[in-house]
Amino acid sequence: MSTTLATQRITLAKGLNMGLRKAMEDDPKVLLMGEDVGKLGGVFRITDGLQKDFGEDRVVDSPLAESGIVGTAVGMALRGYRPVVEIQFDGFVYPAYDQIVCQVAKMSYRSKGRSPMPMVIRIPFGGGIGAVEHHSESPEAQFAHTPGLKVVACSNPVDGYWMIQQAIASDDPVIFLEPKRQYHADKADLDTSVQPAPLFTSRVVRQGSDVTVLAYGPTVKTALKAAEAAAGEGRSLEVIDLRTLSPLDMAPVLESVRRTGRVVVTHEAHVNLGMGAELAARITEHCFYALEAPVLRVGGFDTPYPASRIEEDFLPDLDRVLDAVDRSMGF
Amino acid sequence: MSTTLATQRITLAKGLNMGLRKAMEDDPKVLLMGEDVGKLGGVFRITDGLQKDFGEDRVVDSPLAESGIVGTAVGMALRGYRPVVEIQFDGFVYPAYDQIVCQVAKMSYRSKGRSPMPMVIRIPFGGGIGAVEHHSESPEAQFAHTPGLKVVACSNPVDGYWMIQQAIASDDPVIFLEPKRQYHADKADLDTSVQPAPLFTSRVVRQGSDVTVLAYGPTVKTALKAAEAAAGEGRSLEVIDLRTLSPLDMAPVLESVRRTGRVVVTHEAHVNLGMGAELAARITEHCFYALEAPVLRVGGFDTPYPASRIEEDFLPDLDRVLDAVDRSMGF
Amino acid sequence: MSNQPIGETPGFGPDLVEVFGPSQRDGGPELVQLLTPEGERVHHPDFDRDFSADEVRGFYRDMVLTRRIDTESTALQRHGELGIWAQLLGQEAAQIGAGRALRPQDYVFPTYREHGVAWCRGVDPLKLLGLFRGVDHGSWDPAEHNFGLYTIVIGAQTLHATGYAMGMQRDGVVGTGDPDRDAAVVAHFGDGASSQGDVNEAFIFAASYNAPVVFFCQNNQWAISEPIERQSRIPLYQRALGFGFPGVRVDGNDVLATYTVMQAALQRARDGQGPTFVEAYTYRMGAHTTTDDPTRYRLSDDVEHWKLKDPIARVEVYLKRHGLADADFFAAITAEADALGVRLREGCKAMPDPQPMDMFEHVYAEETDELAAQRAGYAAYLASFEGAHS
Amino acid sequence: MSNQPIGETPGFGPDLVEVFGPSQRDGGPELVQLLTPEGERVHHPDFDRDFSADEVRGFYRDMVLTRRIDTESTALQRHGELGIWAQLLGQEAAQIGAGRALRPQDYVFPTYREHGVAWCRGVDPLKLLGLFRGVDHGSWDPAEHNFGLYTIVIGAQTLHATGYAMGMQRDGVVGTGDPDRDAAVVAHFGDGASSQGDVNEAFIFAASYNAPVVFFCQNNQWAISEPIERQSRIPLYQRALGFGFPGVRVDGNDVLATYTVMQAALQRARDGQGPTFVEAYTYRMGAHTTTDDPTRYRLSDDVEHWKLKDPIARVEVYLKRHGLADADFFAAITAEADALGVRLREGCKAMPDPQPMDMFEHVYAEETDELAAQRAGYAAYLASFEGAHS
Ligand SMILES: Cc1ncc(C[n+]2csc(CCOP(=O)(O)OP(=O)(O)O)c2C)c(N)n1
Ligand SMILES: Cc1ncc(C[n+]2csc(CCOP(=O)(O)OP(=O)(O)O)c2C)c(N)n1
Ligand SMILES: [Mg+2]
Ligand SMILES: [Mg+2]
Repeated sequence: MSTTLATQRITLAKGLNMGLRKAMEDDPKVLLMGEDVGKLGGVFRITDGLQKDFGEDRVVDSPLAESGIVGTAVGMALRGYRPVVEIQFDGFVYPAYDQIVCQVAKMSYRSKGRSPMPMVIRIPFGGGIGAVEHHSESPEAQFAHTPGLKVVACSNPVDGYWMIQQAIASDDPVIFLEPKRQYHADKADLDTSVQPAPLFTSRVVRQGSDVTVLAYGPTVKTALKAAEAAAGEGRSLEVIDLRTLSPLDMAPVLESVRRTGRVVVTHEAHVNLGMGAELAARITEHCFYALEAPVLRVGGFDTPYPASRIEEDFLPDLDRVLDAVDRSMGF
Repeated sequence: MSTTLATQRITLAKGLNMGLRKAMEDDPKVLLMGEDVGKLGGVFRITDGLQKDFGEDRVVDSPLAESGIVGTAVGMALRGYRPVVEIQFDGFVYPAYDQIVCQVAKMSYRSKGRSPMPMVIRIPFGGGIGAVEHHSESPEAQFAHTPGLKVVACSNPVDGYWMIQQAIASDDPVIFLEPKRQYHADKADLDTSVQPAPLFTSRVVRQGSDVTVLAYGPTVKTALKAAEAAAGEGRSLEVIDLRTLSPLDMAPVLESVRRTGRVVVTHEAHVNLGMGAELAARITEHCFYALEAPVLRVGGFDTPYPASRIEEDFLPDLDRVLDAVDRSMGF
Repeated sequence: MSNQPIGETPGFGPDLVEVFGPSQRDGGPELVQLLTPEGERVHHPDFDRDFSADEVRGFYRDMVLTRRIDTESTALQRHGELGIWAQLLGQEAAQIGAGRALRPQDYVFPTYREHGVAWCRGVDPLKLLGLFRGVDHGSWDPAEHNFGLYTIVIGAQTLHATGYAMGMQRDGVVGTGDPDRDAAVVAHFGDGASSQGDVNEAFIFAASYNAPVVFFCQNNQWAISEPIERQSRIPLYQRALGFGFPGVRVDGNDVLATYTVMQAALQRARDGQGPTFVEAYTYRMGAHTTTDDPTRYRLSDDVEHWKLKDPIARVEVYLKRHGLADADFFAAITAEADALGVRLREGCKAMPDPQPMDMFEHVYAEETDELAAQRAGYAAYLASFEGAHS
Repeated sequence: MSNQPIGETPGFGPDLVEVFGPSQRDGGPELVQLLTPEGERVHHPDFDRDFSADEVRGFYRDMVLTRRIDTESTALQRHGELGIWAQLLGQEAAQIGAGRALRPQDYVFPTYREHGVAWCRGVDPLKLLGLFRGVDHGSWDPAEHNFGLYTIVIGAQTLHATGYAMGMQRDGVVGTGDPDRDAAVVAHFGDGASSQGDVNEAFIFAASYNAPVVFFCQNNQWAISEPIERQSRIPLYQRALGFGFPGVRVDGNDVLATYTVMQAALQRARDGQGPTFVEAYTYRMGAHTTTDDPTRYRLSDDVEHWKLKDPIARVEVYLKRHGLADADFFAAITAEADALGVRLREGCKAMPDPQPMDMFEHVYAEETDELAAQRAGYAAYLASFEGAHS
């Protein structure tokens, strides 16, 4: 791939940082709020340098209270601002849960559209970083279950750059999930001159014909690795990066399943009532006769997130995905 | 049915009240906490008369703060008590969400079983009472998705009496859902000399052969009505009252589906990522070849709960269940 | 055990009673009052002001009409026209005092009981009924009145108010000295709400950012069945001191005092001096809502005691005693109230029901395909019945 | 704009500075201190007490060993043996003072940084490492030490503490006058935590029920990168006054003062006098945790300034100046610390890893069939690899 002038090699962290910067440049109403987002640039440095350049009024270090952060962001949005809230870690979004599901999600509905909530709530999510309790959660299903919220997950640096800007530009509240394990992991070429796909669309990231593997956020990489390994054994996996969890973009999924007849869904969230459940239900309803096997789910087990020394056993990995592929093929 | 000496005709509200009383008599460690549970007896009168008989130390009016209520209940449980918390309405459980999912649910795991959480969180849930916003929510899927919690829903007076006692006796934290629309609706005969079924079991409440209808809480009545109506048209519906939502008791469900080959799940919660999604995924996985049609879901729509004048359109009703039965049969 | 005395605490400073004064049923010595229950005009060293006859008559009219809105709505509920109604009986002075102290550019975040404040903000009282009739979740346009929708989740709106005030700071409408520009926010909440984490977090954010917000707590002594003592063992306004901003307790049944204190607090906020806590000491004369039965938990004695402090009666006595209003004035207001009552009754009954398909509107600013499909599916389903019935 | 001055507020009482005194970098005049940074013994009108040489030497030993646990664990993290470590450097006096004031029957709810308190409760320091090594979420038995597991969600444990104290009230172990029976609870939290709704709700519940709980806030001036000013614009201990119970600020780098104040606060609680807020004014000398880089947000000047107030150095000076400890004493403690260091290093490395299947343990007291099936499925899956490799 040739590197043009507009192209940079960036990490996911960098892509998000650049995307936030661009959004702030483009619209003076955009502001960032959260714990340690100012001088520190956030514990993951996603907001690095932004307070220095945009000032303390636009990059706001908040008191240590998540409900307060989201609740004041609601007020800011009502005043015409577009707040982007950082939740420090997935496990700390719960004190703000009430404000999110009862206020953020319902404000447009309650007000008959008079008070939209153009707010983004950024959540570094998922495990695999060797952290202590509450730092590796995957709370997406709970938000996707809540009408009024939109929920997306990025999986790579380029999407990070574009999707955060699109989420900020959206007039609806967006729960924006960032796979923290990927922040500084892989680099990719960002060409800002290439038009991005719309925000609420899924993407086939690898074509295949035997089994469709659905993933998002951190498991996209796992799925791609599985597809690579499967190819070595002569099995062709199609991998779809869902990107949007609510709404779901079922068209490319159903199109794929109609071809393959087999589906494996993988996410880090607990299997029970995770995104895989909804995908299984919808796929089965829409492709009942096309399915050769039931939709199989590879997720976090239905236990609390374990101590980090065994977290890789909790998390779906290449082998577990391949095992499910095997089981699907064996049906 | 003959009414023996031990038999009383009671409402669900009365069954719960009697069950709470019995549990408090049986175990001095049981105590009730919540808003207005004392003199008022709760806004639904479920705790009526209990403070008068057991005193202010065992029936505790709490300050108006749900996180505080559940959080102090955690401390009480650590001290050896068995707190039963009343959340006034479903929509007000969210301020306590953090304490429930990060503390109540994880305490046993975190402590390697040294600090179990024998706590019951009672939530009047569901709609149909003509209430204003936040008073008609169905938050069960969010709790069922959380490992460490157990989640049950009662649907009738007799179950109310027994299940609340069983939940209190359980050493695990139980989210106990009470269909508020049913509190004072129908009466049933309680014979306290009859041994109840174990708590975490589902129950076939009407036998049938064409389609299996799964319901819990308020929709059990809807499902039974639908079965009655369907019978008139020569269709035989089997109705299962799930009773337990986490864990799910799949055995009777699968047994039924293997016979009928068709399933309709109905709940008031939003369809998207509701219990129906998980049931559809599991049933399809386990009965892939037995299914004649995909599992169909009849639930609350994926909108916030609407104004009460149109709530009956939001809620699943007999006709929507029958429509799904038709669609299932038509597959 | 929860009633153990709060005793001497050597080493930890003086006894609570010394610090905060004895807890007094009638609000205690710290209560700011300008008009006694007997209608006598008294003065206060910090908060005082002259009122023209016109002003006082205006307050009187507002309170009478607000009360009529309330009693009429209560009656509508009894007749099955409303699902529920949150009564404000007894809190008219607190609300009119607070409402009239606002400037147009100020913004208000109400609970579910601020019918008098809504009145002051020019919200058509009929629009208050939508929520309680089950027609919608809120009928007025907040931006048109600078008056937010009613918030039912206790305390949530205090954070919205604080955030809105932070927005005002960023818009440069605080502390400029221009009276038509400088603005402030009022966050309404109740005594019970003061226990919610959100409310205390709102105090913290407001203090930390010095936001132009007035926390206006109507301490009506009850949170449904729970008396104020369950939420706080010292006078509520003192809560603010611990967060580093001033608190004051005003007689919430005294419209002159409430108005004066709120005007000062709002001006303080508009001037960039930051938040203030105003506790309006009042009493919920009615039930919590029309579904509540207060006889289960409180003594009628108490209610009788507070009847003597009626917020409207004292203004009436004052106006009459000083000859500031004649029989014509009172007759005109009664007529106006009667007309308002008729309008409410008829308007309520004539209110169009929402349509089932409205359920799908405004879930999002930008509707999703999946919701559109659900909507279409339900429309088709409904249409199938029409076919069946035709 | 967030730094607007807090000015005169006519009508709303005196200026904040008048009420609360000037905000002072060194804790202000209200700071309770018994031993100055220079090791000089001073006296306090409310909180004072004689200390035997044994007691002071005991404190010294505790602090030195606690610091060694801390530095050793920090080193273990640097060597990849721990995933992360929450350092307490500089907070030894606050923790030993608070920890030593406890009676066996008291109960403690820590944050994630209370290594010194854990030491006082007899928790084997090795057990502190499990969490940070990723071996488990908590290694000790809370009931064995009356010391709860570390809590990571900020503030959550303050409510547990309050509830536990309410349980004690019901057990009749408060205010009986029997020193071996009467008990109290300590809720630990930080300056940042004081902003959480949960912490403020804990104040409300504790006050409402007059629960025997001492809220012990280590104000180490920082919540990760945020200075205390972001959380409160007045001294933190004054927060309590607004909730109706006493607050006191003690020099958290002074073990004698912290011990004395905590002993009094605990006794107050045991006696049934209810909650107290104790703010231990201290400083986080290290990073927030080993993954933090404080040079991004604070001046090394500040750190230097606080070095002069080292909690251990001042006791050492005091002991030496008064001839209360000789070289042998110091040498013995150094040797003890060295041995502890070796034990920690070796013990940490020798700590057995959890087994994958442990993941499924203790989710419930009564395991569910569905989890048992998931466990069995995973066991079979793992076994299939063993087969493949054999
Ligand atoms: C978070 C939450 N919990 C519980 C309720 C139920 N509830 C409605 S009003 C009320 C009492 C409120 O008391 P207060 O704040 O004093 O206001 P008042 O009704 O007296 O005006 C309660 C408990 C609610 N609406 N929201
Ligand atoms: C609810 C929640 N939000 C955020 C965090 C992340 N976090 C961990 S420690 C910390 C700062 C705590 O500061 P403070 O209370 O002063 O305690 P200290 O670490 O200084 O001892 C933060 C924000 C968390 N653990 N929990
Ligand atoms: Mg009240
Ligand atoms: Mg700190």
